[in-house]
Amino acid sequence: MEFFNKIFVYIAQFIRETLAALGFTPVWVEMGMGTVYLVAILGVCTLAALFYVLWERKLAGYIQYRPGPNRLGPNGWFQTVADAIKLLTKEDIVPCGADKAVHLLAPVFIFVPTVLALAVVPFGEGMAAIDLDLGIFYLIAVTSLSTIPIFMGGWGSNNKYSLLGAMRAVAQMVSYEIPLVFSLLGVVLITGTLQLQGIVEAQSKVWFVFLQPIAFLIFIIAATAETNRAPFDLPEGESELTAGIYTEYSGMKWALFFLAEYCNLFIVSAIGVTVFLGGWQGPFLPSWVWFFIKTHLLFSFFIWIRWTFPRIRVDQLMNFGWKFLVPLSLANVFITGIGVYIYYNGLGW
Amino acid sequence: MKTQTYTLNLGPQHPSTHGVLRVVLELDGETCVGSKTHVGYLHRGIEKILEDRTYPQVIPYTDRLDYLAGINNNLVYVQTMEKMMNIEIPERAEYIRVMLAELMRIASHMVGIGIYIMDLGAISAVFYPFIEREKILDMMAHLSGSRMTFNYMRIGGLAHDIHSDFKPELDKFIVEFPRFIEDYHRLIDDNEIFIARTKNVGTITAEKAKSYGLTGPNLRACGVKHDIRKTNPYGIYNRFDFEVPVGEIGDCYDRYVVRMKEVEESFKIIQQAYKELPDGPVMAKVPKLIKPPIGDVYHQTENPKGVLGCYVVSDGTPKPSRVHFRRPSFNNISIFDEIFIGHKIADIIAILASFDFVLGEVDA
Amino acid sequence: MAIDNENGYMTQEELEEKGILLTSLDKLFNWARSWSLWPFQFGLACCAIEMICTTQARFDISRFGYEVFRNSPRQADVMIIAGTITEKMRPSVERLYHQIAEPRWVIAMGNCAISGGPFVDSYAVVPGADDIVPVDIYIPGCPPRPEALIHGMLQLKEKVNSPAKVRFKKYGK
Amino acid sequence: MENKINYQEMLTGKFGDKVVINAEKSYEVYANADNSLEVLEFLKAEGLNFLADISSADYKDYFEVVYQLYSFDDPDHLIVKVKLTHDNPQVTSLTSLWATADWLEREVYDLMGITFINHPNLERILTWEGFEGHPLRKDFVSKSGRK
Repeated sequence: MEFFNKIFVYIAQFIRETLAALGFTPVWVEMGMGTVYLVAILGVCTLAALFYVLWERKLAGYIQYRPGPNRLGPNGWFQTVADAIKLLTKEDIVPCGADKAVHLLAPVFIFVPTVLALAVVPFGEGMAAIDLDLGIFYLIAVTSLSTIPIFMGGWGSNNKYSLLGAMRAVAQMVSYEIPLVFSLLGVVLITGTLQLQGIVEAQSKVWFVFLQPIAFLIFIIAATAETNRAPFDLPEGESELTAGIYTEYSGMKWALFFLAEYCNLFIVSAIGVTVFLGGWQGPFLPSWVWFFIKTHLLFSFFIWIRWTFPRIRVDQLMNFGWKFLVPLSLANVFITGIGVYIYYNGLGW
Repeated sequence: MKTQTYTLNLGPQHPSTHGVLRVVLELDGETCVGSKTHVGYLHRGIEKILEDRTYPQVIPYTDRLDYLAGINNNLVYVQTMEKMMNIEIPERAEYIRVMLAELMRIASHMVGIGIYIMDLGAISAVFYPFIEREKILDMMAHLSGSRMTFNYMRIGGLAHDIHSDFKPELDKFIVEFPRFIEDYHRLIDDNEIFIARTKNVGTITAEKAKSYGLTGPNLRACGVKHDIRKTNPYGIYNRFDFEVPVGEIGDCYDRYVVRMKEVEESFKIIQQAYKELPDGPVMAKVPKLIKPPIGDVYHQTENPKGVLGCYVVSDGTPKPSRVHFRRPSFNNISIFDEIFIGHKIADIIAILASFDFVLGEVDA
Repeated sequence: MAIDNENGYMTQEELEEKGILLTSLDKLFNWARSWSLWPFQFGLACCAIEMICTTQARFDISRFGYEVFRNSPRQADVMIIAGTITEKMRPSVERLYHQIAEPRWVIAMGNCAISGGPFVDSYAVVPGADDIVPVDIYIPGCPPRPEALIHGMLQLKEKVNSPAKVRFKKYGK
Repeated sequence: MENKINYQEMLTGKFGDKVVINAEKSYEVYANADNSLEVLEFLKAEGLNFLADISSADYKDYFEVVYQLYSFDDPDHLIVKVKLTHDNPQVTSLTSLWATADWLEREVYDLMGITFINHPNLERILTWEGFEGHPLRKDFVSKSGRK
């Protein structure tokens, strides 16, 4: 049991020892380990994206009374493989009048925050590539970077739909960053640490979703907005802006945007699980299995939301963010602060 | 700060223009400050073609006007011709016509509502009405051989009597349909986002609606109780008991509500007609070669989209000299340029979707 | 195996027979493309409604993985011309076709897109999509049933998957 | 289908012989190109407030513009026809009375080539830019692209 729980930790240890035994200096060992982690993270993120693209199609099909992809491979599970290969071989179109460099760099940059964020996510007990002391702070800082490539993509395409989508994306992602951060702050107040492993361990008795239900709700809403998913999919807004920021992207560049969207959603689900749903903690099964089960359920919940709700309008989005979510999340932090103070100091009489 | 407006071309290929409508928007940020609607991208010149067809050959072309409700379009043309030639049609044919017309009204509204909600972003909501529509199309396909372009009515009656399968299928539909309506109301009516997106959006006053010649659910949503089935009953519509639902302020939400209620009223009519369905022939005695007297006739019926009129000029030959259709969608969408102004792009999509127009009918 | 070309190179077919990697990769690409034909959401008239029906619960084209209707031509593979092309629409259709990224295919759905259908003698109708764009698959019907569209998509899959099968006789095998 | 109000009598009372009555059909009157606007304005005030349709027909030696008037409240119906010569098909626009006349008149202009005086924006609506002729005229030769 303990072995399975820590199997990946042991593998990492084994590689580290092998590298050291081969006579590399510690610096090179660290570099080697970094490469190993990077490959692992890229693997996780690509696999997760490929899996979840199909899972979304299947789950959407289930919601819509139909089977979803089921012909290619066992029950259709190779469908996204075919899609990915096809996208690789599609013609790459750069519209005339586009800012070529920006247009090219946007889909490359969109993956940077994704990979950076996954570096600190604790996939299991002791299973984070880097366990930073400022884990949550780092996560917030890194994920907010993804606004920039999206705006680059919209700006560089020389298309009005793209530009409109990009404008909406920036407004939306910047506004919803704030409630997102505040919703996480409540948890940080309780645990007194920014370290993700610490937060998970603090939930061994009770998950923070029960201590911070409002924060969890705010987190879910803000996270949906951050990842540009329905009902907050205004930047893409299929029925309004044809394909929004992605209108002029074809082939692999578009595929990168698409994969990044799913990776981001995966990260957001992972953060939600880590901070509110007890992370990798759970009985009987190895810790990383628990982590993936919980993330999967949260991800499925996001899919469920997406295929149920209509899209909201841009001014309603801003109103809701600034006039409702921000005050609510502030109040939540305030009340949590008082609660924590009372818990540690008593009422003073 | 000095700002500039810009032009956004919505269509002819755009997911929310339901075909090939083109709207050129002048935008200030996201807000519309000017708009010009261009139609004609599906102008097939039907009216000219019809001058070169015999009278019965016109019927299949009417199917292709409002292709979501082919039967209703058949109906207006055959009734115009019957009016012109003074043909009394058998009772049974009348009842079957009413039943089919109301079934198609439901089918058409199912598409209208489903696509409306889908354009607001709730993609799954289009799937449930389409399931109900499929049931109706199945019945119609068994009856006429086609899913959308039926060519089932004839001048003087129907092509043939209903089929033995039709009754069990209709029985099944009558049992299953109310449940769908209930479910759909639960799914959409109280949805916060839906209400926020549609309430007070695209409001049209009754005066303006009348001036623009709006008809059908779009007019009734503005609070005008106008339904040709009640005001100028054609066929045997005066025998049925049904309400004309009206909205309050004529916004997008009212248009949804009116359509949903209308579906229920149609369902009531179908049940009544089905109960009273008499036996007998379905075709009156009509000469083999249809040669109406010289003259012209205008007739109009209540289509799912609004008032569909048909104007036929006969010069005494077997071919019509002129066939003209008053296409409700054409009149309905002429109001767009005025009501778009001041709305956001997302609202414009909502308004477009809530009008439930069909380009085949707009452009003819 | 004899090399019978005058310039001494093996032909594509000969290479294929020997299982050279390049052609295997080609096969992989064709396989992927054939299973991932994303249609372009572009409806013209009546047939467009049947095209929508094809994606709906009853007929469900998503079983084959073709339900990803893209609104932007850049991301689509198949242009389903569903309906009558009018003279007013002709430039747009042409332009949209050219906006689709290669490789791209065209399905002419319905009689209007094949030949002009019932409107062929009109002054405003283009008599068939092949006047404007090269068409790969023709689906007759007015409008064709959704099953017919699915069948057409599967025929296109065959065509993409095995180019040798559909090659004209006079151009070799 | 009889009208509740006898509009024909009402019109002869108001306009005299400037309005021609169709004796066979109680719901049909003929107006002139010069007074059609006044006739229709009068009828609108009298309760026929629904301009259902503007259509036109080519009778080879003359054109007819046909206005279908209904009421939103009761079943009354009146057809107002205006005969126009082939050389100079011109009639006053109704855009000042009904907003719907805008598009309906544009359609008639586009397909039949009848000019509407005082129309704010009389341009082709259904056919495309550069189209020549008016297809619904009997002398229009329909050129199809059929091979």
